[in-house]
Amino acid sequence: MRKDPLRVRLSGRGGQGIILAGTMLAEAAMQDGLKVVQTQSYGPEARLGASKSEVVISSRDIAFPEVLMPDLVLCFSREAYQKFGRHVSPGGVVLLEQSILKDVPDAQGQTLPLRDTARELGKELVLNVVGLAALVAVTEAVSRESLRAALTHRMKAEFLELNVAALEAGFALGEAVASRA
Amino acid sequence: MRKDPLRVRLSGRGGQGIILAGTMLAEAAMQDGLKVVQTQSYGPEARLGASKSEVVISSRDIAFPEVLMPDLVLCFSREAYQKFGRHVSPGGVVLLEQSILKDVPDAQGQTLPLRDTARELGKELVLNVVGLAALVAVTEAVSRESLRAALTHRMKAEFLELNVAALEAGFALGEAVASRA
Amino acid sequence: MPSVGQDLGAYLRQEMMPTVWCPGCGHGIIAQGIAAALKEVGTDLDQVVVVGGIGCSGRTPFYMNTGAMHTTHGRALAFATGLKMARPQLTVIVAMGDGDALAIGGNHFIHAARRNIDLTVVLYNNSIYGMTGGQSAPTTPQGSHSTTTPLGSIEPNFDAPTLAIAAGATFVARSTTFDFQEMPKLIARAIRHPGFSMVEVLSQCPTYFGRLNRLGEAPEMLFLERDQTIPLHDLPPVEITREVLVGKRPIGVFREEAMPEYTQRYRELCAAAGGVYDA
Amino acid sequence: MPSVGQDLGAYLRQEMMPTVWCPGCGHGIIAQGIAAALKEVGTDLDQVVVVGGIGCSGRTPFYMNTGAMHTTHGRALAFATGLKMARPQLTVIVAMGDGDALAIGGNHFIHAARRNIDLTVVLYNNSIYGMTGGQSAPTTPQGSHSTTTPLGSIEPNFDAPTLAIAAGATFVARSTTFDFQEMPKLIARAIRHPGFSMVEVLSQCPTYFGRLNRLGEAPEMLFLERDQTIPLHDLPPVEITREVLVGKRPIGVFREEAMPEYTQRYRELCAAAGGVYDA
Amino acid sequence: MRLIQGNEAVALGAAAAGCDFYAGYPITPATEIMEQMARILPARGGVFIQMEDELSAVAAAIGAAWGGARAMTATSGPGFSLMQEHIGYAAMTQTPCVIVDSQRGGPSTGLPTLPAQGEVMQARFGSHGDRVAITLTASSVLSAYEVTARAFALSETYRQPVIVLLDAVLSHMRENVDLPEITPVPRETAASAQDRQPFGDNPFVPFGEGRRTVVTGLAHDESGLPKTAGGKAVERMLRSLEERLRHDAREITHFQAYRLEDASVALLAYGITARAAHEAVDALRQEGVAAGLLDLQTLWPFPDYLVQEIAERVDTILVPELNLGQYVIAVQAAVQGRCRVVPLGRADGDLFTPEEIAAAAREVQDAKGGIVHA
Amino acid sequence: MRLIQGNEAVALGAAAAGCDFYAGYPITPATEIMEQMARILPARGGVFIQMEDELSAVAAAIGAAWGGARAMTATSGPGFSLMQEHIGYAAMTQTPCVIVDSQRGGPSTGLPTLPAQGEVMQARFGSHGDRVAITLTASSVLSAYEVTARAFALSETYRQPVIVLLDAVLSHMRENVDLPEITPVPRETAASAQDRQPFGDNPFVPFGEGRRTVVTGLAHDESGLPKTAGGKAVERMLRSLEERLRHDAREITHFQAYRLEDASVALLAYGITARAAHEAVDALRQEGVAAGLLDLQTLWPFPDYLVQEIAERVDTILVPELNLGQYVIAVQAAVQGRCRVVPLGRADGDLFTPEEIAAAAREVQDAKGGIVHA
Amino acid sequence: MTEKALQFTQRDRMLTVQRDWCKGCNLCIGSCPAGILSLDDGERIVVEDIERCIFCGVCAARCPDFVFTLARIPEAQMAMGGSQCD
Amino acid sequence: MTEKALQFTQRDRMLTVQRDWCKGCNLCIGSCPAGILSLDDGERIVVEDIERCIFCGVCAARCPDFVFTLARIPEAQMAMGGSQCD
Ligand SMILES: Cc1ncc(C[n+]2csc(CCOP(=O)(O)OP(=O)(O)O)c2C)c(N)n1
Ligand SMILES: Cc1ncc(C[n+]2csc(CCOP(=O)(O)OP(=O)(O)O)c2C)c(N)n1
Ligand code: SF4
Ligand code: SF4
Ligand code: SF4
Ligand code: SF4
Ligand code: SF4
Ligand code: SF4
Ligand SMILES: [Mg+2]
Ligand SMILES: [Mg+2]
Repeated sequence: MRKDPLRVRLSGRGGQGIILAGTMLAEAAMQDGLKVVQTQSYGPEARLGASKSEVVISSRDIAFPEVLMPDLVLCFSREAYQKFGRHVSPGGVVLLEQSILKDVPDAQGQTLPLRDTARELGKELVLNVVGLAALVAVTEAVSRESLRAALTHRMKAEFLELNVAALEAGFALGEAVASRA
Repeated sequence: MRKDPLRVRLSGRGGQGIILAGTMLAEAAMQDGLKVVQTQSYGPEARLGASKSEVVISSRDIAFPEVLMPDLVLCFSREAYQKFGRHVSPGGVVLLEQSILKDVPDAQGQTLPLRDTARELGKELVLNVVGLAALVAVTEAVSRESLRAALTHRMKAEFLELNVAALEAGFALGEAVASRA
Repeated sequence: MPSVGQDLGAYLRQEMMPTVWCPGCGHGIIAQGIAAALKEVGTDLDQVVVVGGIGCSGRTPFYMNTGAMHTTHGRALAFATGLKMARPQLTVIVAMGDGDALAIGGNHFIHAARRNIDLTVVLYNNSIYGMTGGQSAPTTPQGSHSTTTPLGSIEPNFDAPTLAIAAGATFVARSTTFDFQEMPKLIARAIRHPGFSMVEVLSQCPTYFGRLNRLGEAPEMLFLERDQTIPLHDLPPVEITREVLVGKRPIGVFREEAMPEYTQRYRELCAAAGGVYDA
Repeated sequence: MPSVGQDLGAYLRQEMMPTVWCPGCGHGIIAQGIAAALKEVGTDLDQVVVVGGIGCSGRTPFYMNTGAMHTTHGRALAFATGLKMARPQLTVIVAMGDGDALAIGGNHFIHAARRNIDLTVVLYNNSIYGMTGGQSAPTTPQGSHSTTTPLGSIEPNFDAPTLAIAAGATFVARSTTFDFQEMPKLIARAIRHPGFSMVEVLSQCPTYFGRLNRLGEAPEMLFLERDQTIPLHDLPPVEITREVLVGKRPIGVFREEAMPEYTQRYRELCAAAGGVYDA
Repeated sequence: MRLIQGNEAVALGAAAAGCDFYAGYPITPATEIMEQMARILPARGGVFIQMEDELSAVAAAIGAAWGGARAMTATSGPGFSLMQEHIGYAAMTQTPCVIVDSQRGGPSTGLPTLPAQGEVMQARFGSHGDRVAITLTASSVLSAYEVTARAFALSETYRQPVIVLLDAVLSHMRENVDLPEITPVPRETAASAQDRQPFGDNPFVPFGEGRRTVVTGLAHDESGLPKTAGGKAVERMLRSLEERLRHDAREITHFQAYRLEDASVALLAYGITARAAHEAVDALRQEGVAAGLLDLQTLWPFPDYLVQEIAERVDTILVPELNLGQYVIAVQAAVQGRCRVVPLGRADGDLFTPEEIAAAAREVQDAKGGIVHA
Repeated sequence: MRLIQGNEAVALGAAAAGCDFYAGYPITPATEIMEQMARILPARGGVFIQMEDELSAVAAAIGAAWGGARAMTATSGPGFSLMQEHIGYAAMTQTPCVIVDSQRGGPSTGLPTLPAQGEVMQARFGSHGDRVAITLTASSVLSAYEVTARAFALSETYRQPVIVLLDAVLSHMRENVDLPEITPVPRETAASAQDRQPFGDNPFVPFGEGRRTVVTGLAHDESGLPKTAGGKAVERMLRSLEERLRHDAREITHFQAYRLEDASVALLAYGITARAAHEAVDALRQEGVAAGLLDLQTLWPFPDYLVQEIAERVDTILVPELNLGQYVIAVQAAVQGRCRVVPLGRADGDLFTPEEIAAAAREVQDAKGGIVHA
Repeated sequence: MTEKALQFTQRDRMLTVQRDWCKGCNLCIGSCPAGILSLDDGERIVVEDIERCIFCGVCAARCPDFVFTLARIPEAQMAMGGSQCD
Repeated sequence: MTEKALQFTQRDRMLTVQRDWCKGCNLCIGSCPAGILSLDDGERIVVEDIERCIFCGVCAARCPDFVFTLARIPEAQMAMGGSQCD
């Protein structure tokens, strides 16, 4: 019951690895035999501000490359949620890093302890992989094998092990949510 | 019996003071109460090549500024004669520095010992003034008083005396030709 | 007044905070140094213009509570020259990146120095192009990594003070963002100097230069600055050769010389021509 | 072979004669010096390209019987850099005016020097812009007249060798058009030098600099060159300060140092990356 | 009555309009403007500075404008190309200044001493992004004087860079003229502009007059701050300027209409070419051809209203210009089929003679008829 | 099948076309092209060099071309402005080379990370004098690859600089693609060109291959020598190139026509905007509006023949573009009233959405009719 | 969204901390001679124990983000019984 | 219009004078040790008395306009009895 085209928006602060996450998602979709377009957007002031990476996944050619109304949204930071997380298509899924709730108590979406999970793994930098994996586990946007392959392809060898752990942790988090639903 | 508009072309080698001569002629015509346009042309290669200065003198507004078919032509050098001196309107006057004849025996026009006259005055540099004065004496393109005034206005004080002498020598040369004619 | 950490609130354009700079970027420390120098010099801020080029460093004018001119990449000194000539009573400070000042802007740099016009350049040298994401600069040390020198740079780097002196700058100094006590004082001295002055400040770019060359985070980079420099207390310029210093860059004042300043010379020219410049 | 006045016919592009230069212009003497240097070095002329900027000096390529590239004002070194990198076996000589090289082209000048790329700049320094009719140049001595400094220039001038050395040039020399024996030899030495070399040749522009400053005709100007210079036989660079020489400009070789050359370093980089540069 | 050169007229026109800052770099055929300014300005206490290149010349002029000067620079083709980045900066920062370009034969170094009109499109489209710059041109020494002064006035009114296009012939040509007195446009004082924003349709207040303006080429809004302002603000301000220019089109557009009332062939010419066209009209009329001339002094913003009005009335507009067909594109775009528009270009360094233009006009007249869409 | 970025596709397309020289200067959003080349070229023995600015980057590329390299550079708006003088030099000296400009929001520093199409006219008219430069654009990662390779081929065939226009979105966008093999265009050897002149319609022979060519930006003739050649020779060579380009227009012009056969409203779009226009066409068709799309890849020389043919068949051509109305001027000039031509510009750093374009098309459809000359 | 700056006073000195400008770079933390600075969970600076602060201003000099301001309270205000600074 | 260059030989040396490139600048004249150079009426160089020429080549080195060329005649050609140079 995946939408076709499926429009995904990942968002967070500059430096949180949003673009790499989008690239891995796109690459995984490609592995799944689909067409993909990944775009990104950051303002010049956005080093710490909100940035986003969008992926359109489809079985057919994709004309317009950007996502106007996403089906899946993943937010890592408050600013990102406020700027990019409030819109979602009917029936769409929004996953939020749970600390966003602290700043925006009325935030709409499923919250997950993504950052805490990343920290537990030893490096907050893997937040993007944890989140992406959780999103995939919840929505089955792409196959897990493809995502694993994409991660292996895009990640520098020295960071691979840690990131594979993050991937699995993210899958686990996502499964928990999925079973909750 | 001066033509209106009267189109004058002065030509010579770069460095022979053609443009200054054109400017003085134009200024004299202005003193005579007429409209003038003075233009000039030199190629980038023309430091020693041929250059020209053209003056259109008229009692009415002058539209096209260049001279297509001159009524009066003054040539100081062989190259200038070959490039600019061969065309003149019916009834027009061509004055040539006489040494041009040595290189171009079939040159058409009145020849005058302009350079020798200048040298006799002590500085070949005054060639332009000798020639211009001769042209004015022959053709009465402008009044002599106006030309004297223009010379005084345009010439640096230190060179004035010499140039006034050149002017008078030129007038004398020109008168000789005029009386010959 | 406490000697460090003075109240610079009035010198900063609060509504533009927080800055665009990355966490730990040295540029903010330099900007603070400029503010502190302005405070020390005591000029009326209405009569100060901070001119910036394009680059992370070039954003400095936005944070100064003075006139602010954010210009084009490399050309800040050309704008500043016109500005200063048109209104010589202004104090004009030019904040430029190393790429900005020495790559695309190298010509304006040497010509402003040659004229000895009373501008103060603060050169933010982080050894890399920060704003565009870590490409090599003419200051990138040979062998260093950047996104355009993935195998290490094969180009020798400029030494900004040497170049400035050769071009004619009359006040030339170098400091670091580590040196928070000296650096603002050098900038103040540069501002007071009547003539072209340049203070190069070695700055850390943890995001690119640090990361690509595995130099650690901002605090580690700050200590590297300390370890890789050596104070030269006003040694005469003749002694400044790279060899002498075995890999350490000297910091301090390389040249401070009283020479006729350009707007002053222009004033005299006008007087000679019968005009009154800047009455 | 006679030491002066050798047969340079094969080195000159006869069909372009006579030159555009004014009577007595020193530029022809420098061009002849380049031809003589090429003869001395003995390179195959098919493998030589003379690159010029825009200016009277920039016309030099037209008169050399080599590959000839007449580029844009100030940018000759940028074109030459690409040319040399693309085909490093070429001998590339860059003929530039003082305005061309040091005003609009100052940045390319310091950067080519910094890279230490194997190009030979012959800098035709006539202290003025000849081609455009006598405006001041960054080499115009302070106080001198030009059409844009009718009351005398108020700007200090660059010293080209000092600037070249500060930027990184590894062979730097100065000569004059008076010195018809040394000048071609210096150019030949510069061509042979593997790295960035610069020979500044003081040249006379009787038409503008001479006339506007009442220095007489070409022969007088040539003798002035002799009188206002002083040979420095290979003194170390440290000694070159204007003060020492009380108004006389030193001539000779200021720097000659073996340093890794840029195309060579690039060759090594390619090898490290697995590629073969210039096979 | 004085006999002066086109370039001299530009310098005098600038001085008359209050210009007190010139930064430049020599280049044929514009150099004499600079040489004149080097004499005029110091004697008035104004600033003359020779910069290291054209990039810095126009930058210095912009900087000087922010220092309160009425600033200008002048150049020719190669230098004009180098100035394009900063003309865009001046537009984005709403900086009044004047840029003169005396056109010579191109492309590249081309024909440095010969005339051309090869920069009429570059004046409009030479910078990256969408910048506007009012562009004027002149066809006589007197109009070079007046147009330069007008350029200063327009740059004050619209807070924009204004371009003046000359050519090698006009720059070096001498005519005898009586120069009219000109009163510089007054500037609002900082005090009177007190409560207004520094950008947008608000007065220009230089540095040093009590206001700490932020000037940037980044997207910004009327406050000047780039912080939150995105592209919407830029677009709004650009469109607002466009709107003002359109609204004021009839004042901004200067032109001479000659024998156009009953013309069937209109010559649309500008600058030096208009003079030959003028003579061509007389020659054609003598032969009975109903020719007329629109001699445009304001090239940009394109005077749509004027050209469209003429297009409604004539069969053909013939556009002689010293390039391979540039401004004619704008004419065709404006005319959109209302009449035939015929290009007549040359780019060999010579002027059109009156006869050449007349011959072309005769030819289009003979081939008269509606637009033939091949 | 690979997932690659637009900028990466440009680098790969260049490499596939035989590019062995890159000189550049970093600038967002073109920088990744340079960073890719810094990795690709040394490993192939090609040259990568970071120059001190954009003026020198394109100069080095031109110099390298004369050294026998297939050379390119890439930049964005501010750098593109700085390159204009030398693009003219490349044109005048008939030097094959490729210049990529990834457009970002302008004018001036503008919106450095956001897309625009503000240089479509500058690509044509940005240099002084009359220079021609074939200009291509791309709307997908695959076409960025192909178009870059084609740029190299065209630059060889016509011995001219070729410009490739991208934008910030396409430069940074990733798509999964299969990259086709490309065979570099062969070059004539010096030997085969032996008895031919070095310029004009003759083969390009670099230095060092036995011929001592004179290369100059001054007016020159086919021999290269500026001595006697005046403007006539320049004009002759420029016109001859124009003629060749016109003659070959159908090969040079690449485009995609989508549902144009029976369209009454044609969208004429290029680059990234064509993608939204494509979706807009589908949406409009669903509503019964007979819309179609001309997605142009070759912007210059302007494809008169193609646009005029369409203009004969439709009521309206709507030209959406990310600027305040630039290319539409060329369209209007070509159409000359054959149908209505309606501009649709935006310059705020956002893309047009399909719906925005569809809405504009609906509006023009409703206001259908002949050209209304107000 | 800007938090009000925190203000701490001690005799004639006042330390202002504009926490929402902090980017968590750690530069101040290692330099504080009292060792009283750290980052909170949101990577923002906290002054753990202001009592131990010696009001030396090193944190202000080190911070690239203008988070700290150390000011002297004018005597007049002191006399009025405390901080009126803003 | 180009005059054929003049050629003078002495033992193994040949002096070629391309008179039509001369611009009359006087630079060679004062430098000729033999004092045999002057300008004609048309401001072009003349070698007054070639007999006194010492074939030193200074004129060639001084001339900015490539008017003079001093060459050595290859021995082979000498043997054949004179100049075959061009
Ligand atoms: C003409 C032009 N070329 C290139 C750029 C892109 N650009 C912006 S900043 C920059 C370099 C920044 O490096 P640096 O000057 O060292 O400043 P930093 O960011 O390191 O402080 C470049 C290349 C530009 N804006 N304009
Ligand atoms: C971009 C540009 N600016 C200006 C010029 C005009 N110009 C041509 S040569 C020249 C200066 C020549 O002086 P210099 O380089 O000293 O050479 P010289 O003629 O003295 O040998 C100038 C300003 C130009 N051709 N291009
Ligand atoms: S990129 Fe580097 S220089 Fe720029 S703000 Fe970040 S740390 Fe500072
Ligand atoms: S103007 Fe001066 S530099 Fe140029 S050719 Fe004449 S003398 Fe030589
Ligand atoms: S003022 Fe000194 S002691 Fe107090 S927090 Fe700052 S650095 Fe620490
Ligand atoms: S130095 Fe400043 S930005 Fe960095 S952690 Fe400390 S308070 Fe925060
Ligand atoms: S070769 Fe020597 S002696 Fe003979 S003419 Fe020349 S300078 Fe005089
Ligand atoms: S030096 Fe040359 S140009 Fe000058 S007079 Fe002698 S021969 Fe003639
Ligand atoms: Mg930097
Ligand atoms: Mg010079």
